[in-house]
Amino acid sequence: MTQIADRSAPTSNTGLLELYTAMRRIRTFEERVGELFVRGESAGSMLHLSIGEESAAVGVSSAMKPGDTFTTHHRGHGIFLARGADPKRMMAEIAGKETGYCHGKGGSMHIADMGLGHLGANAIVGGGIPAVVGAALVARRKETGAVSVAFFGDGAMQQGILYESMNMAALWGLPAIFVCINNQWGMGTRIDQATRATALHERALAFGLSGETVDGLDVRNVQDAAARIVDGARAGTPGFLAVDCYRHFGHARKDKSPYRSEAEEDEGRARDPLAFARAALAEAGHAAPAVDAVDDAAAAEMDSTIDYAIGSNEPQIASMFRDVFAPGEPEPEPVQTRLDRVMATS
Amino acid sequence: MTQIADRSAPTSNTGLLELYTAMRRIRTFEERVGELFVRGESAGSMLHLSIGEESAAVGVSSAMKPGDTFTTHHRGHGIFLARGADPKRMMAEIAGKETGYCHGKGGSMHIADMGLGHLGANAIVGGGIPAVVGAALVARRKETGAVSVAFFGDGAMQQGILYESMNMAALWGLPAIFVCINNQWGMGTRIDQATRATALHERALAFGLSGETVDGLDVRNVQDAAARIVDGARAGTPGFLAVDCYRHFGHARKDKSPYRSEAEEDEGRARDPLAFARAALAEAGHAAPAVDAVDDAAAAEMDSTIDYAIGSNEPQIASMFRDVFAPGEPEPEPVQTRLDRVMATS
Amino acid sequence: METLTYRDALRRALSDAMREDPDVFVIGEEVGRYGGAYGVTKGLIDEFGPERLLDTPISEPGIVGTAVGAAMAGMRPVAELMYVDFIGMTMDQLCNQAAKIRYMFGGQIGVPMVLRTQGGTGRSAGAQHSQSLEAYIMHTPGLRLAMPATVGDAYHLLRHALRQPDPVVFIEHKALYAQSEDVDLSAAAPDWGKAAVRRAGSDLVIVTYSRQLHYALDAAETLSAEGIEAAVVDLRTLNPLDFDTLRPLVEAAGRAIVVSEGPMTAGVAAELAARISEECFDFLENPVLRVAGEDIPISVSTELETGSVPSAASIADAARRLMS
Amino acid sequence: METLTYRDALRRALSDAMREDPDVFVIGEEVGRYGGAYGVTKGLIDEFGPERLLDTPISEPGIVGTAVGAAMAGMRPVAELMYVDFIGMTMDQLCNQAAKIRYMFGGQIGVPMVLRTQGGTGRSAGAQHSQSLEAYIMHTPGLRLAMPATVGDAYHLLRHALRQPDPVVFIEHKALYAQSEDVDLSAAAPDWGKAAVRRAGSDLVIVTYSRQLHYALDAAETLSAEGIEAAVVDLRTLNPLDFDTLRPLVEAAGRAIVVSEGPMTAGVAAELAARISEECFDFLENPVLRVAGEDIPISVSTELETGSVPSAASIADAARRLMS
Ligand SMILES: Cc1ncc(C[n+]2csc(CCOP(=O)(O)OP(=O)(O)O)c2C)c(N)n1
Ligand SMILES: Cc1ncc(C[n+]2csc(CCOP(=O)(O)OP(=O)(O)O)c2C)c(N)n1
Ligand SMILES: [Mg+2]
Ligand SMILES: [Mg+2]
Repeated sequence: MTQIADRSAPTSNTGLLELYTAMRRIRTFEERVGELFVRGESAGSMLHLSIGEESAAVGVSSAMKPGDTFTTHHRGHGIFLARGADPKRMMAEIAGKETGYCHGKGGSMHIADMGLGHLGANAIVGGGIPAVVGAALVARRKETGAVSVAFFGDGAMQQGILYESMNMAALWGLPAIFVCINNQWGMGTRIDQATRATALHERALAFGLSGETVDGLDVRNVQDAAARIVDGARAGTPGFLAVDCYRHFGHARKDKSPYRSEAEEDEGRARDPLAFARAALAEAGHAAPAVDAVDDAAAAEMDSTIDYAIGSNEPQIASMFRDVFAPGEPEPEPVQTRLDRVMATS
Repeated sequence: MTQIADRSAPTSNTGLLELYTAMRRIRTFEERVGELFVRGESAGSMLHLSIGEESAAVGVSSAMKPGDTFTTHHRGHGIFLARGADPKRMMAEIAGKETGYCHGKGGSMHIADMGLGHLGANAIVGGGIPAVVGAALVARRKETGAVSVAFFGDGAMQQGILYESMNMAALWGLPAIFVCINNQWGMGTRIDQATRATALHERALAFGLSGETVDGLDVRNVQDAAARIVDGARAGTPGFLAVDCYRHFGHARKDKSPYRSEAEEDEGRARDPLAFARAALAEAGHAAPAVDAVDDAAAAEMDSTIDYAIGSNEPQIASMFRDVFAPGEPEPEPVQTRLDRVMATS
Repeated sequence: METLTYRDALRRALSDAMREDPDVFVIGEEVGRYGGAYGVTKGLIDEFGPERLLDTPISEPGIVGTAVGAAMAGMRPVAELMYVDFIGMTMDQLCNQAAKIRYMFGGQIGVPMVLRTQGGTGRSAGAQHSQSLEAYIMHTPGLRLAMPATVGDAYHLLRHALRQPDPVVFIEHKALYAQSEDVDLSAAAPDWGKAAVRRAGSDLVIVTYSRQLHYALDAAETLSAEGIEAAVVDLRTLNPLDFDTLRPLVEAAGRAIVVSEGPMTAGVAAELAARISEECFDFLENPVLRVAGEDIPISVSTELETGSVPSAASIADAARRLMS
Repeated sequence: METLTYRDALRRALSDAMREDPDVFVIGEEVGRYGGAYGVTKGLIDEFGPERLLDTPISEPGIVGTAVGAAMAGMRPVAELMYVDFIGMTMDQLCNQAAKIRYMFGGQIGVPMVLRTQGGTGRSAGAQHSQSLEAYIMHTPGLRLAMPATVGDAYHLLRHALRQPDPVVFIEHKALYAQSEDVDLSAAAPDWGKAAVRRAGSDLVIVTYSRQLHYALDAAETLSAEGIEAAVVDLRTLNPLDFDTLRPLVEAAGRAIVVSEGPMTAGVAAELAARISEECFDFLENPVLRVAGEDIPISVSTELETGSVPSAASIADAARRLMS
């Protein structure tokens, strides 16, 4: 867990400058991911950037403690960074390299780190949600005091497994939290094109959870709401939190969002949690240079992640058959080995 | 559709005596199904009787019209009868006979009849729910004016597919209706052991449907509520209706419900829609003999179904390979045919 | 020695494992108060309590997903799926999550869960409650698959499954629950992943598993009376698959029949026939014969149901053709 | 003659079918305004409108179930599953409902729906977006299965699928969308359920389908330069499976290789190898070789991804072993 401490992740008491710093690191990291793709160094093009959603990651994370666990979705870089991830190893994983968190087997959509409580990103919309019910069950059984948080998008609100999961969490009074990062869009589908019921937290209430919707423009709102929901969950009332924000860019790297009007995008991007925090910091008397220094530090840190990823090795082809099952257990037989034996014996 | 007319199924304007008659036919039929099992003539023991739930079947059916479609669950005999089924062919199907609705291939849990709009019973809890969204979509597209109704139990309220279905129905404003027959138990699990949120209709409201919970003790309540919900659906607002009732006997034929107290069962069985209707009929001045005549007629009719089922033939073994695909299409090759050819050529 | 049913042995395996390992718990529909739809967990709640026999709502995808999370978080869930026929709802959690997590995450964590379920024909339960779907699992990388045919294996394979570091799908056969045998559970457990030669015979080898083992043994008796000696191999686990035990027997006999209750096409019988045909090619006198379920749904009619899966008679018939 | 891509041909098949049959409609995620994740339905909404290109929420089980109901109620839904990898969520609706309804209900009604989806490797999309899961479908009674390898078949097989009285799972390959060919779509359509011999050759027969056809043809070219003449058969549909076209070729050559991108164990390659081994036993000089995907998840690393499925090189290599 020490990694979290080392990176002094924001807490419920953290001031705006630290929150801004955490958000900026995410924004800059995501920009570098885009660069990695443009340079043709990413493993594939299925890269989903969380630019515009930083307050959800940082705000909710601020209410979490070391030992808490979480699952994320296909747009989870920011959440993992907020929980203390090493951006170098993240970038390397996104490039499909040996030095990545999953040694190049997982990639952007399957990054995980048990040391930081990250039970895994997921490429299945809604796929990571029920795992937090299980993790919360274990936390209660072993009395660790931990909560488990599922992060997902508004699109996942239409996946049935969310309701099965919330219902079980409520039935058993588990320390589980369901966080919907409502960036208004699921690929090319606006939330009101996916459901008539856009007051998302009401669904959680109907299943017996506590629930709120919060505007993610001001990260401090998210910080406060998350504190309420997480405290409630630690006390045995699972909660749901919808964070309203905007997906500033396309769904994945190649998507130019032709299905959205420029006017909408301008308005949406104007609702920028970083710009808002910057303004608030200025108001609060923080000198611009101090804030610029934060940006520069983030830039320097994240620049290095690209060189690290590019400089890392591809996984060895021999690693392909490893980790299907635990070490020492019977492994799948490679097709070539089978053919060798078959032709040798005949 | 004529069958329905012939059997003069109750409508929204039907008086209590007809409603009672329809309920009595169901009760008596179910009692005969139990007898069929005891006599060892049923196909298997997975027989789920709807005794205690007759008002849900008859009340909701009274708001439906010829041409409306519906799906049911594993406890759907009563609903199908209320929609005009021929009890002889039902009993034959339950016995797995050639003369049954599905020629002995389906059985109690897979009975269906397109002529009566019955898109099928289902042995998968929740499995029949999304089909009504599709049927309602077609009804609207072809402007038939029909509604499609999914009948299911309280246990299915915890299946995610229900929420996906309700959400799509609401999003598209379809003439779809979701009817939960809340008999308080799902096998050995009482509703409050399956969820914290026992005000079931609130979930439908949270998804943008209209929704009500009605006490099934008085079939006239169900008749009125169903009329409201069905009319709303025909007008484009899908609805949900929970009918409170009690599962008078075990889950399936062999279950003696040891997990319920006698006191609870006595109380539950006392909430009997037939007894209630009988009392109400007396109050309304219907002479007992007239009502007894209804019971006798039902007994005579349903007695004959057992003889019919027992007297019918088993399906021919040759029919086994039929109907996997449409007539005239390439059929699966029987294992024996394959073996014959393989050994002939080698 | 004691006389136990297959059902009792499964229950014993669960209670012994739960006593030994406090992290083992059962989660599923009706597993607690009700004692399981087929009575396997009956009474366990009295000793272990409702937290370790966790009754769930009817939410199969959520149940399997919850087990995945609990396994990752350090416990050993035994998720019960009342019928293997319901697996279709859970295959994302089972095949995209449980089966792939260790691999996708570069080996940092495993998912030591057991999915206990039951399948097969025998109760006129119809098309959605009588299937044999083990081929889906055998085809999915990352999942182990055990299918006990005997009372002893009901116990030992489940104990083994509860010590595996990876997800195990454990499929019981509904027609075997009441079968009883004299067993000594204290005797050394046969190894996990090893097939058992249930009958010796030099004329042909019948390879099978689960309930079909008993039909194969009956067929072998009949054949013996006719002068045909069939060896009968019980695979016990389909992943790992123990081909080393199979190879010498088939090479010696030169003839093999593979028997599976599941549909023939692209099923377990196909894998076994393909494997034997490729590995024992030079030793085969005749083609490997597949005796399997028909490629049709199962009817509720008992006659059609019985007719759609292998029987002792159809196995013996295939053996006679092979020897003629 | 015109030059079309596989993607264009699929779009053409959909629009021609929709013009011809007012009951045909497309339902799925991003099929309308967005035009499909891989652009197959791009622009169709302009001609046919949002009711016939019905964008849905992200609710795969509900989408497939809705299609089942719509098909029963008299229309012809084309449900799109963005990736075949998501099928695990829908297998109850697909395999317990769609596949069994005609049978369970005694033949009174069919489910004429098409489930369009795409699979396979080639985009470094990782373990949950790169799978080849056709074996699940081939193993399930009641489902038809088409997997086009060419631009012509992308059109003709989809047109055929949209005329079938029973549910068809139609699996495209994500690596083929951009491939283009000169085709004359007005020419007579090849029959549904008939395999195509894409290359003649008397030394061995390579049996495959979908993208692997192209690797097999490349391998055949290489082999030809080495004096080995391989026939290459494209199965086109896995259900119905056209063994009659295969038999004489294998009997003549005496050698066969089966190629599938899906995992080897209990997969399509197993069925094909078992079938050839049993039906052509007396004609085989050598065992039927299975060249298939490894029994492992797919990595995001392009190198590991490519290494885990067959290639022209691995097919040629197997052929050389077979001939030596
Ligand atoms: C089960 C499943 N269905 C569909 C997809 C394809 N897909 C990937 S992301 C996405 C949109 C998700 O929207 P949302 O949940 O709002 O997350 P966001 O992309 O906005 O962060 C879709 C449809 C998928 N990966 N998994
Ligand atoms: C998907 C699925 N899960 C579990 C079962 C086993 N099962 C059959 S009926 C039943 C209880 C259903 O309860 P409810 O929905 O309330 O219907 P009721 O039996 O009370 O009419 C269960 C668990 C099943 N048939 N299908
Ligand atoms: Mg979104
Ligand atoms: Mg109930």
